[in-house]
Amino acid sequence: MAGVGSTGADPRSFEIVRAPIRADAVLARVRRPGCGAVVVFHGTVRARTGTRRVRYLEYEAYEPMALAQMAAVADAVCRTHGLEALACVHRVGRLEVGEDAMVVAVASPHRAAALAGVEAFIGRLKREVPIWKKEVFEGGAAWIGTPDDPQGERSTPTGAAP
Amino acid sequence: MAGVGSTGADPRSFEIVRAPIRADAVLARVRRPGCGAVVVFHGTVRARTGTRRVRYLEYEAYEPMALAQMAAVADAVCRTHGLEALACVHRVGRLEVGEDAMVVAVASPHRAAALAGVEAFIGRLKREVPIWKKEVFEGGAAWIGTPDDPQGERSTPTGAAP
Amino acid sequence: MTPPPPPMPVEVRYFAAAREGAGLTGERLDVPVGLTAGGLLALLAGRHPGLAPVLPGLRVAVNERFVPAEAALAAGDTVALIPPVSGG
Amino acid sequence: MTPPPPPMPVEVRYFAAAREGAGLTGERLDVPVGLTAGGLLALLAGRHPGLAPVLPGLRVAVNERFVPAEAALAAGDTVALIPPVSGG
Repeated sequence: MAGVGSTGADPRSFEIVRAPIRADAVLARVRRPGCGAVVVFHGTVRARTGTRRVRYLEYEAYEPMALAQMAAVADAVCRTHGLEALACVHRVGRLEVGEDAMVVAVASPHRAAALAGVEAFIGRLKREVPIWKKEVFEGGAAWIGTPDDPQGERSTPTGAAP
Repeated sequence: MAGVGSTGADPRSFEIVRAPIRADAVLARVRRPGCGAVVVFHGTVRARTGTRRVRYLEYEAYEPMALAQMAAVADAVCRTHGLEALACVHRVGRLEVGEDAMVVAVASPHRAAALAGVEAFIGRLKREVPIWKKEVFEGGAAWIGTPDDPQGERSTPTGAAP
Repeated sequence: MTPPPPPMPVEVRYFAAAREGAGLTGERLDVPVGLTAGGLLALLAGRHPGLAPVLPGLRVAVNERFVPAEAALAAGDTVALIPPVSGG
Repeated sequence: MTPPPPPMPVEVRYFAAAREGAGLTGERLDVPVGLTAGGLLALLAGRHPGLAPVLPGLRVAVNERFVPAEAALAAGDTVALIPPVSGG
């Protein structure tokens, strides 16, 4: 969790919450005087996936492991991309269409690094962080990424599959 | 300014302001039920550029042309990257270190498109939109990108240079 | 003939589709000493037939870290069944 | 011998380093009919020696669109001198 040229608050911050995410608070955690580029990414519940109309989503996390994995991924991504700060808040429980499931904020001296860092962090989060979503749609429900998910959107495990 | 599969509010929105930018208002302009990815980029006044310590910046715009160019660039970028909405607010006048000079928000069904679209929009804005910044530092001042700018950071004109 | 070693306690946690397949959020089990993560999965699949559709793509974490199937378990380990993740 | 055509009015606007070099935010000028954007720049450089350091990288916009140096001006055009931009 060591900072890269940080001043002030902890440059990495991770949280799993049950209430709506306050994006401005996530943003505030990463702002730094040396950083000319701040990027905030919102992962939001879509009204449809493929041809299915979504009623709502249920998110579930293995919380201590999810937080530890977020920290490990952020460490690697901040080092690779030269980010000075990264904060991620993920929500669990029932989420309605249009609500934010996740907000990630990063700060970097430069724009390209900030945008590439967000992409790298989320790409790895979607493979390595134990959080799951169940889509509840008209006429059924499915855990996304599992064999009962008729729409694909499979995750591609990078760890060992027994 | 035609929308791409939009519902509701105008999917493109551009503004030049003299007061602090309210990022949450920029975000609200792009949220769409079909969009699972929303990215907000903040271009912020850095405490130093190169070895120079920045006192403050002065931004200036050729306002009607800047707004027209933003709209033209956004049109092209939204089409190329499949973005459903894009909003950009740029501030002019005197800005202190840590303040936002620009906030860009985009919404897209997918993350990679949203991040790539932000990068493309800002890359073109920095070449094609008539907005200038003068850096006031300890012991002097310089218009960034002009020959009196000792730190480089030159713009690379893509239009015709007479 | 030496007596078999005493069984080894482990804590098993089920998440998402694995939780629904097992019908449990977790259980405490006594398993043979030297059992691997993969061996435990086979044992759990026999014990909870509802896990069968979840087995493809399942990963195992021990004490909050992903481990390969051949990793040996130790007494007191917390073993989590991790179906394909889909956060973000 | 036909008399020369009457001069043509244009509005010139100066921004950023060009504004400081010219010492003006804008002016209204009568210029020869058929003058190009590049010709106007040369004329302005003579009129405002302070523009000299700004000329490298300068672009011209007519009626809020970038134009090439060889573009002919028309009566009533608004011509803006655009130093290298640095927004964002």
